[in-house]
Amino acid sequence: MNPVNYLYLAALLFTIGATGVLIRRNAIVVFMCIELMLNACNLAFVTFSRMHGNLDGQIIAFFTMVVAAAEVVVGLAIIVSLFRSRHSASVDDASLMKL
Amino acid sequence: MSFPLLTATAVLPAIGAVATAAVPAARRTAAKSLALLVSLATLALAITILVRFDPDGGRYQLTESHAWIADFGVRYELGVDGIAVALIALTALLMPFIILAGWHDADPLETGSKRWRPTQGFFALILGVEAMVIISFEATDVFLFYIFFEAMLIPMYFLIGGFGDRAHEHGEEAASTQRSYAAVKFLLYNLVGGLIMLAAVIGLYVVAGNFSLQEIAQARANGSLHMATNTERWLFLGFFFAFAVKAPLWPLHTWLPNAMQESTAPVAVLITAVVDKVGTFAMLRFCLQLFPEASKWATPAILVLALISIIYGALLAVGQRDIKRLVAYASISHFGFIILGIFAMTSQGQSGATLYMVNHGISTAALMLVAGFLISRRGSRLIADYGGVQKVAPVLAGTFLIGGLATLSLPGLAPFVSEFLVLVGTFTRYPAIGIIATFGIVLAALYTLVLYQRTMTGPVKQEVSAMPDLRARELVVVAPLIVLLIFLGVYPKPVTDIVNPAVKSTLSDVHKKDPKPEVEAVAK
Amino acid sequence: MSAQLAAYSTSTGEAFQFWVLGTVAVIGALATVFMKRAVHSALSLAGTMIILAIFYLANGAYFLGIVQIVVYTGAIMMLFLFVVMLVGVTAADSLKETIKGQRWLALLCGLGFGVLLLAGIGNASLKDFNGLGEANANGNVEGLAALIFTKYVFAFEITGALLITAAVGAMVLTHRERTERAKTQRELSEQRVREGKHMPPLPAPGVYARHNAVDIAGLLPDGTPSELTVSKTLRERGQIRDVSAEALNDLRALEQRAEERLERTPIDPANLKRAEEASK
Amino acid sequence: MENLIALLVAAPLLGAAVLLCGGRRLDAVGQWIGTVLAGASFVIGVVLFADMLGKDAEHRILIQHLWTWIPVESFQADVTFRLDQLSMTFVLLITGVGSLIHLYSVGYMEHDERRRRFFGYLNLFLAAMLLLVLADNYLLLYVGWEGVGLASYLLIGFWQHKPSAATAAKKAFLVNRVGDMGLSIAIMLMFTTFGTFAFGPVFSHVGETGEGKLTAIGLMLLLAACGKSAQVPLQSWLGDAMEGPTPVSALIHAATMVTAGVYLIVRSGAIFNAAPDAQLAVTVVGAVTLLFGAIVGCAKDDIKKALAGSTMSQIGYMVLAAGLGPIGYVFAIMHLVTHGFFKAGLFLGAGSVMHGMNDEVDMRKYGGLRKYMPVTFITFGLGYLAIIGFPGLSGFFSKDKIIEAAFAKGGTEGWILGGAALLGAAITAFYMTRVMLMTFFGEERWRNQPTRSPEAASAEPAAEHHGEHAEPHPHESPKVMTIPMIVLAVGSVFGGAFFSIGDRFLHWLEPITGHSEGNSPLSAATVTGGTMVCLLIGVGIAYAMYGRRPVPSVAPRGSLLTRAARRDLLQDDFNHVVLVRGGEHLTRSLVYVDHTLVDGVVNGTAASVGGLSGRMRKLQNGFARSYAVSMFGGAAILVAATLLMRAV
Repeated sequence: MNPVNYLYLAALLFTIGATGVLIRRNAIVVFMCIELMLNACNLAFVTFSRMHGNLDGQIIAFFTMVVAAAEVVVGLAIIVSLFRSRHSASVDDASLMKL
Repeated sequence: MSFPLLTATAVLPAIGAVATAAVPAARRTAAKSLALLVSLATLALAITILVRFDPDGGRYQLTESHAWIADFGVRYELGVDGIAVALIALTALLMPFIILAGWHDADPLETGSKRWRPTQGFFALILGVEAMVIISFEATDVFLFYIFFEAMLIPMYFLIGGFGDRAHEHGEEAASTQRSYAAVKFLLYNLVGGLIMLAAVIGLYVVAGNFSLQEIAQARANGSLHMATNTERWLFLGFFFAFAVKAPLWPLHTWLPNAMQESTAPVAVLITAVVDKVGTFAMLRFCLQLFPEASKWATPAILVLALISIIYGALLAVGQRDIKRLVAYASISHFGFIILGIFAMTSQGQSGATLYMVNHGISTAALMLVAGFLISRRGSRLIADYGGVQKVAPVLAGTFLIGGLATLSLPGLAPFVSEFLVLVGTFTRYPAIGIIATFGIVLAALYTLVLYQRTMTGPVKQEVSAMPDLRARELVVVAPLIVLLIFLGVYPKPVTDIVNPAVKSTLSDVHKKDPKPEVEAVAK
Repeated sequence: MSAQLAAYSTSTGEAFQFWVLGTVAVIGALATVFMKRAVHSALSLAGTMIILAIFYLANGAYFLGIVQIVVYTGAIMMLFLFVVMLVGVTAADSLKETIKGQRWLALLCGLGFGVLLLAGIGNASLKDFNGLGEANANGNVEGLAALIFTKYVFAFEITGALLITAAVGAMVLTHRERTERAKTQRELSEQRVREGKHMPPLPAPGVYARHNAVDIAGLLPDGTPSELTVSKTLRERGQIRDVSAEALNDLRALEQRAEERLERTPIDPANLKRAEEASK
Repeated sequence: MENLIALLVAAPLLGAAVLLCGGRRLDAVGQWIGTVLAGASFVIGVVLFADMLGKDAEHRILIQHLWTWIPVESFQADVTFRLDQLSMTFVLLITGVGSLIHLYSVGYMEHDERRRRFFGYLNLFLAAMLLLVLADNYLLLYVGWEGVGLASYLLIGFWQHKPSAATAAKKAFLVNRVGDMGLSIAIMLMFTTFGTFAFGPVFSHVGETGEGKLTAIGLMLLLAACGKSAQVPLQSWLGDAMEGPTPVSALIHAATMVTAGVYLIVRSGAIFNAAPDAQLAVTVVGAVTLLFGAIVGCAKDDIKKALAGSTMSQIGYMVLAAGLGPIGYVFAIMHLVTHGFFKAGLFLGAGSVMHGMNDEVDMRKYGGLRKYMPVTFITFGLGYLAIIGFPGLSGFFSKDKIIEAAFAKGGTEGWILGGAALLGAAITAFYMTRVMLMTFFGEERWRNQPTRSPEAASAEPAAEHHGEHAEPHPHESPKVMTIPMIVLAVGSVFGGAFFSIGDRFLHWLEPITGHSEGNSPLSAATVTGGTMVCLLIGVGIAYAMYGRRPVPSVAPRGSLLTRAARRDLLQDDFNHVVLVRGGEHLTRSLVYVDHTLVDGVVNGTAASVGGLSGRMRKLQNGFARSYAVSMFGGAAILVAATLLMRAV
């Protein structure tokens, strides 16, 4: 099998995640989809690192994870506060440019 | 490194503007006097330029050149040829009169009206316009010119939109809405023109690699810079469009009547006598020098448009009911003459056109300012509201008549010289167009005399019966202009001597020679 | 190991693993998107991530693989679940679209984008795979460490700062200042008396001999269930079991059994079954 | 000597400047300043004349170059004066008659509070007219040309509070402008043809260019002449010009300005000689106008308008003569001079009559005035005899010569033109006799009837001290008015004889205009006889109609021709319908077009942009997800673009 397939998989996952972001209204699920996209990228990175035979790709993936972690923390916090103010986690309820 | 005279001339009014704006709100008169002083000082500098300029010297004199934006080859390059000198002199000359005429235009309205008129702002803006106009006359770097050509719009916008006539037939509200309409119209028209020009400027840079007028013109002249025919034509059109809007040339003229109608008389003079001149001046300096071939290619179309402007403007002037609109359309007709002269590509035509710019500035100033005094007295712009003024205010009527006669270019007054030169210059190359353009002088007589008859003669209207005659301040404004009109009409040689060499070199840039007469009657 | 990593085409073992797990991963991803309940989405996402972790390992990114499991599946997904709990697992939000044409547009874009990506990868020249042989020669973790602390040290430091900031930010965002003092027991009871409702403690859930679940509403004298008896959380989640028909079902089941013994009628398993069902 | 030439112009110009800028403090002495400066100019003229007589014919041309006016490459216009016999003649006429009329005005305008300005305008006119005749090139001539136009505008509209006056002034200026157009085009043609427009070079090189060009130039010059000299088809302004004060009518619209056209044609003789077609056109215009004016003159009851018609017709004679070429130039000028005398005299007489009649202008309300204003009667009578060409008086000589010349043109043209001239002579005799009889003879129709026809009401403030609305008390005018009349009468009696005895005038002008005897089919005696006959017929008819029968004080309806003639042969109706109406409609429609079409396009664009943005706004629905969609789509498009670029 050709390792390129990993890339195909990554692309597929990424697209699925993106579509999810567009379709779902629940902020948490949307967030998960974003995570999915990040992971797809990571997979691609790792594959590339294998392709080029050096570890930089993995490093990037590593940083991505760290950043993702930070982002998740903040994002979830935002969701929570949003829920508090609106008693709903639907992104459509935040259609006004103010809380 | 000698004293940067040109920079000083442009910077002085700019500083003056800031200073005027900084005067505390209470000290209104101080601000006015300061503005007046600055404009006079600028005039002094302009006269110095006039003296230091040597007509038989090089093409561009008193040049200054400093690197500015090295990456794009933009330089701070100033230099004046005869044409520029004449126009700078005109600008600096008119400013004191404009300021003096607008002395009370920006005073706070009587109690009861909510509108507050920032006097300082009014005069600061006027000085700002002066600075920008002067530097755009001086700039020999296309980019530098473009910047100020555009920046001019900002103060003009506020002058038009912010300060209208004191009284208005439909009340203050209607007045302000119409004013803002006029101001926005002015801004949009010129911005569109400027935008297209910007594209052309960038295109020019892509083609030529720098913005220096002199370098490019030289390269064009000695053929080291070759432009593809179509490229040159597109660039030319880009430049010309902006200038034609500014000038204004039919059918891009409709902003002018609104702007002049809604703004106070001094601002109207500022628009038509000073700012618009930048457009025609730029045609002469940039269009012809940068794109000689394209200019020649476009000449027929432009001549026809100019012809339309002449006749059309005059006819519409006849049909106006509003004094200021009438003057505006008259100006459109006159700008038609100027453009006609420029693109006739004869030395008579172009010298005439340059002379025309100067004379039209003075004559319009005279006519419009007197009209402004008249309007401020009666509080109406409608011709029908006047009648028999000459009975109650003979001096006002007399000056008005002289201004009108100058507008219809009566021999003996300055505009005649330029108009006749333009006509001759056109006729020698395009007889038919010359003859049609001549009809303009009949129409000019028509609208001027109709205006005079309706407003000044006939039985005295009730409303004007108590109208005071010209006051001292107003006389001080008008008298010098009239003297100047007569002087330049009788002895225009000083101006032509300055202008002719510049025109000669411009013509050599476009490789055009005056047509030879059929019979050599005068021994060379 | 490294040898096969270096190889251009992978071993059949890896191929097999890829095809099986890849499919699962895709299914998990789809599930994440299309599951009604957030919880289910979270779980399926976790599954996908684990599979990705395995793929990392397969690609010679041992460290990342572990980190993926520990950080993502372990920490982040748990965080998600916590939030789900916190927000309250409201009755599943419908997938019905509210914005006109949004879904179709989204699917169209997704499809187009995906196709484009695949096409891009397809005609990209990705022939030679050097593999990580020498890169991982003296250990993958050591290799990474060497890079992180030399070449990428600044980035590393900055991510550290980022993490701190994120933590603080999260606190700031979620922390709510208490404006007034918490009410004491006494005050609460007084308030209850003042409002004049539920003077006594709330009734206990209905409990039968065969049942001791908390999600069963107690019956009022007229036999209708009373919401009050079930705890608030369950009530909000709509997880209340209705047992009002319980007694009748049992009775019917009793009768049937009696009749079987007395062999009055042939047995009707369907009935019986229903009865059993109902009684469950 | 030549340095004096500038002074000729400078003196009245100075007067104009002083009087117009001087302000009220000069009101008291204004009229005298004006008169003295006009007189000074006349004196200078006489001095120069004497000096000129001292030289022999070759050296009589004086050139004074003042300064270079408009120098642009090959276009060189100088301010240069040229004083030769031709311009000398005019200088004397202008300054002489001018001074007299200044004097007359002192009395006539005595009670007008804007008198100072009046004299300022008169001086301005003198300066412009002198500039016109002294100019050495066409452009400078053009300055004078329009200058006199301006002066006439100001003077016709002097009583601006009268709308009719203001309108008349405007009309005069506009019609003249049309003529000026012709002049300026002619100048441009000269510049393109000869590279100059100075008299000397142009005339000396006429031979080197084609006849077509010259004809064009000639026709343009003719157009200019028509405008200034009120020749058909640009004649319509002269009648209305009578709205001005009577001295103005005498000086500008009879003696001097209106003859500028003749001067122009004679001055450009070299061009016309080389362009026969243009010459023919000139003669035709002249012939038509002399009949036209004469017919109009017959029908007018307003004494000034009648005289205006006569002026038109007399100038027709001059133009006709000028069109005949070298045969006629001299006589054109001669008639011009004599006409200057007697027509000015007639107008002053008319003014004096009006002065005595509360500014009544309707001849039907005159009658039997001879015993009340004898001096006026005598001077007017002499002028009358002169104009109809009574043997021995100036008109006789000059007009007779023109008729001879017309016949001398030869061929059918000669017969037609000559016939027209003869007919004109007859009609002249008729209408002048009519004027004479209606004014000074017959019963006194002005007794016991309301004076001052309403349209003439408040006409001349000079009347305000006479008892208004009372019966007029005809009286002789003061000396200051009668003296000029007497002088002019003398001139009109002896001028002709003085000029033609021994062909003085011919020899005087010949060096400039050249002269040639045509081959006349008729002997001079025959022509004179014919003229006498026509004269007698005209007088006879007039006497039969107005001398024997009493004149109705309200005009009878009259024949169709009469009514048409009263309306100036419908010229104004034509102008009104064709030009005024048409122009108004044109301008109105253009205003509409400008507002809706030219401006509408712009506003339409603006509106459409506004609407478009309004629609675009709907995309901004605030839902993060739809933004995300557009973002995602954008990303997709970018990827596609990238791939495409790589593919290409």
